[in-house]
Amino acid sequence: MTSATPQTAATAADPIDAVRLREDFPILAEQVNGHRLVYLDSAATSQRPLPVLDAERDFLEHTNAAVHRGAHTLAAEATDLFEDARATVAGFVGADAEQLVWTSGATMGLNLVAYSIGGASASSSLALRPGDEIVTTAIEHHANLIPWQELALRTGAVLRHIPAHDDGTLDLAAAAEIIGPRTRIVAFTHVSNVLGIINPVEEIIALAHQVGALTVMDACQSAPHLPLDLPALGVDLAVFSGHKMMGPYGVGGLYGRAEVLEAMPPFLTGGSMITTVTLDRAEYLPPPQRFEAGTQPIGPAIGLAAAVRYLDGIGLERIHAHETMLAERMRAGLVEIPGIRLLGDPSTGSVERVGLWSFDVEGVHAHDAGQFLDARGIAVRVGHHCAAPLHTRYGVTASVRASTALYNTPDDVDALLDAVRGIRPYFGV
Amino acid sequence: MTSATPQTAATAADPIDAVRLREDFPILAEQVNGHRLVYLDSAATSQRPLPVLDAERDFLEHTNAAVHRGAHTLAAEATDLFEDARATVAGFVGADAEQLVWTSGATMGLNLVAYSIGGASASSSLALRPGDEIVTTAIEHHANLIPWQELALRTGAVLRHIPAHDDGTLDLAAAAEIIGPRTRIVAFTHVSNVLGIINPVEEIIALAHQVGALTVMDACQSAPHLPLDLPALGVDLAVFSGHKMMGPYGVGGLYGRAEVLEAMPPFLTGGSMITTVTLDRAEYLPPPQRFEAGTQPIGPAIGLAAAVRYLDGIGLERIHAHETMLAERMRAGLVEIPGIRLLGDPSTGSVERVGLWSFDVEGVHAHDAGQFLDARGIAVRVGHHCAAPLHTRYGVTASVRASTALYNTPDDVDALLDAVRGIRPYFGV
Amino acid sequence: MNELDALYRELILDHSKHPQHFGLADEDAEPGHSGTSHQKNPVCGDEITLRARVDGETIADVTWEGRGCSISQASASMLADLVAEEGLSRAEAVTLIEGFREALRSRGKLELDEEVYGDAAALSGVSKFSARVKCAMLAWVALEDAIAKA
Amino acid sequence: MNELDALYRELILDHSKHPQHFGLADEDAEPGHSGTSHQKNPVCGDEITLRARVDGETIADVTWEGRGCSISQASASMLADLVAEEGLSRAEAVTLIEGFREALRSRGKLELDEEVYGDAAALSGVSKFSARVKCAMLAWVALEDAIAKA
Ligand SMILES: Cc1ncc(COP(=O)(O)O)c(C=O)c1O
Ligand SMILES: Cc1ncc(COP(=O)(O)O)c(C=O)c1O
Repeated sequence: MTSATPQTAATAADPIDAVRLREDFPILAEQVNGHRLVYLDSAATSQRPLPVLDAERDFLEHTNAAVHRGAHTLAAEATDLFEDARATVAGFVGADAEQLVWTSGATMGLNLVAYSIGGASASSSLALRPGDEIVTTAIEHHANLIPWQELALRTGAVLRHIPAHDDGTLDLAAAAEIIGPRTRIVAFTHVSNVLGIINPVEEIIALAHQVGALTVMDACQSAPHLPLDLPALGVDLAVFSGHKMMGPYGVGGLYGRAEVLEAMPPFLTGGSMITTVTLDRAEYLPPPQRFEAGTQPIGPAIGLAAAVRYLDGIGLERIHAHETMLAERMRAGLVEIPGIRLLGDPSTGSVERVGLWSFDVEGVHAHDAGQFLDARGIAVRVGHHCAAPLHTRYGVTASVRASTALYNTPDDVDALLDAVRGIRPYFGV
Repeated sequence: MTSATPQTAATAADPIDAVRLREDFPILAEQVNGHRLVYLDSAATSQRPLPVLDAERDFLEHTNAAVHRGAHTLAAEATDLFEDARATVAGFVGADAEQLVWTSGATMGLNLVAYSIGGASASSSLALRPGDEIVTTAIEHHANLIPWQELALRTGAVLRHIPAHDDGTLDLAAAAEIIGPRTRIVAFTHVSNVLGIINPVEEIIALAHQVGALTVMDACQSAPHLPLDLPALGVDLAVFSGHKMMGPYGVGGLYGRAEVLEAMPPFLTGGSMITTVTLDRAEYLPPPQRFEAGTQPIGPAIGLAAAVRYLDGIGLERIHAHETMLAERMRAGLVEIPGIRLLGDPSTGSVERVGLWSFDVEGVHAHDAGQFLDARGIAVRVGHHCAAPLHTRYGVTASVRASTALYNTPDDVDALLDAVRGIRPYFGV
Repeated sequence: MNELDALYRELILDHSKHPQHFGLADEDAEPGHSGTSHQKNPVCGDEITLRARVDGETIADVTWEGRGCSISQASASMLADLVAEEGLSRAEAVTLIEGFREALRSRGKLELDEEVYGDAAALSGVSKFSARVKCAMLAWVALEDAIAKA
Repeated sequence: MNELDALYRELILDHSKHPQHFGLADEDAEPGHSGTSHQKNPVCGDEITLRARVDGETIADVTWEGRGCSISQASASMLADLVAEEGLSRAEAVTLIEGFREALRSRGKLELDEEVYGDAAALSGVSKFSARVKCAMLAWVALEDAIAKA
């Protein structure tokens, strides 16, 4: 097995050497439209370092077998690697192996939670009744919004939203009013994929727990960028996606407090999650297996373990410091360019953020702006980034988002700024 | 991109050169317990040839980006590759691209169907009412049984089962009685993962369509082994898993007739499957996107396209002929060994099958038999293979299953037979 | 001309800045029947509402409203111009739309004929940008739908 | 001795063929309270029902029934023998079970002491076969559960 030791022991204070780390990512050597690739779309999907590519391939070339169901040597070795991967990924967010359920991604994890709650028997503490309230926020990704809309429809529960201030921060005063005795579930994102703002999740969790509501956190945009200790945070359930944290497609994690997972009925059913099956009924295993029907993404899970070892090898504190530095450089440059409007407060240091900014180019549609940047090798995302209500809130249908990761450099940011300066002149506005 | 041309143009009649093909599968060169690996567990998961490993890695090293949501060059190229993969995999089963929904695997595909039907509005032609009947069979994998048990529980529908004869074939006379005016869904496997028997699915589909019932076929164990033309077969919905057909983990397909997919409400919700979203409601895209919430398994889908190109390059007729030859060699050898009981009719030529046999070793538990084989490098599966009711039907709790693929040789079968002869003597029975 | 300039021809930027036939015509006014179609690109939220008024077999006029990128706006404007200038029949329009779709999906292999497509021929360059084909198609899909309804 | 023989010691095959204390003792008979546990290995369908009768703090006897592989059957038989021979207290049993679990999960690093574990020490070899650890543990998990209930 290839092991991930991207840098020799560095303290949390040492800046990371992104130029050196780029060598671990083969795709970053690509040329796009005659320019070097400037990849600023990591919030959509991150790129994968060699230790991740190698771990998965190594497994497939030497050990691959279906897990948990066989006595043969490969099956036993594959099972060990798969369960070690579970422990590793759980450990990455401060959790124990039994608290980590494999999913195919964050969307799947959130649907699992919503459907499982929707299927809870009337006597269960999780069951929703008409009039019960589910609270989410005005800044969510559709993955943490539509499953709750559907759950509300199915159960007669009412869906409410914590509003956001103009600066992009959540309105905690309003949250304190909205979260009340009828609130049964509070679902919120740790970091917005459009604003990059790190939300005050401790406060929200405290408000929810005061009224006995279940907390569900979308950690997609925090897991690759911030140190996480989910048990310490006290959140009940949290999800993340492998492909956004240097890992493979097709795998993600659902973290749950033991009592909560224990109380949740199964969602997907099939092989490997049962104890006894007759033609007419089945009995189910305890968590995490209860939620893992059918063949799991074995190779991707092993790849994800390599990814979190890679991230841990560098250190999340250092990664966060590096990306914050990039975001600040980006902000400082963008606010100087005429006609650029940042989504969220453009003044410095007002809130904690990860390394991304979304912006509107006055008079130029986001698609056109993105196309212009692409002609210079700069990959950004354009559109509503699966957060349409948030864009509506800011009076736009689409924006340009530039998002960084540990492999981005100040040069990448400068290339972006230089190109953004050319957008409005090119389109004659 | 590496292209799969494993053999030069061969006619359907030419036997395949499995010894040569083995070179495409790095893992088959492994040594296990001092013996060469004899991999007879492909029904659990197949091994992957180099063109599949290379296609996925090549994508991740040169083109990786999130699809469908960006104007930048990598995103556009990735989208093209991803949609080409859809067309390729759809074509492999005779279908058009719009008829193929990506899933994370067959279990997920069957759950998608069952949950979608369960969520159909009362006015929909798909909606189930108390007293409606869902028919499945006595030989199903749990993945094609438990989702229907749960759907029956949720809707008040009644679950019925087509029984099997002692020889493992389905009782078609009983099927004709069971499938009647109350039948709304008939779910059945094309090939049993325990018996290897190819079921008379045309007859079952005809019975179902006579009464206007929806047909759902589990094609997990046929897709890698037989030529399939799902539209010609007339089945309404069918599922398969990538990892069982030389492709990656974490991806599978749901085929559906256009009208059926069109009538199905969404199941998982989130990004990329919507047209309009406000904080309170969402509208959904047409199929297949309607069923593809969140980031899809992009790399695995591209890998699966390489896998089906590899299979097609060899030719499914030839693969089937090769595997049938191996199965017959296995059968002929096993029936000669004292104390070996095959599950299903052990006489030759009675029914069509794929290349696998399950058996019971008198006086030796399947786990112990499997362990003995493993000591000689032979990888078989032991247990109930996620088909507990079928094992109950044969009065055993577990069996040994030896399953072949295109890369197995007569030598592999002989090694198995030789080792099986030693099992009962070793355990002193 | 580099690829970006081939995409954003002067003509395209002109049309997007000065959209023609913008503003929906009154549905009930003469002549004939009218059909209206609303189309949306779910990725970016771009949308268009297009109305075709049909007099017997002839398309009398096309008007539209919407918002979106320069490609989608220019394409709608050019299409409305084309209909106004050519006085197309339903059947001719369907053929034109089919040809437009084919050229745009050709990944740069087909060019639109200026004789036939007028200003819209400038959209040929879009076919090399597969992510933008949907933008250029939006109005044409709307016309297809609107005629069918008229 | 090759690895397979290290797994299937003579003693193990003996116990599996001639299981000791097989057949559940009457629950209501003397002495003391009894606790019964049913355990199942979902992979292969192996199952065991084990009953422990407890007299004060002492485990009076362990009887069992079940079906499964030679490892799971031998392990149950050896465990019942051990209890019969040693006259263990609840606390001692809990410690023994803990030690057994640890050795079996050690991937071949720990050996069970014959002085302490009797015939069951022959199960040390199982720890190198991670897929079989569950088989060997089945009866011991059942005893843990049964004592707790007694
Ligand atoms: C017949 C059959 N159906 C369904 C499945 C489930 O497939 P998966 O585990 O890939 O979801 C399998 C494999 O385990 C199978 O053999
Ligand atoms: C904040 C947030 N939540 C959820 C998701 C959904 O993740 P996935 O598409 O991997 O399921 C994303 C990414 O698209 C995201 O940014």
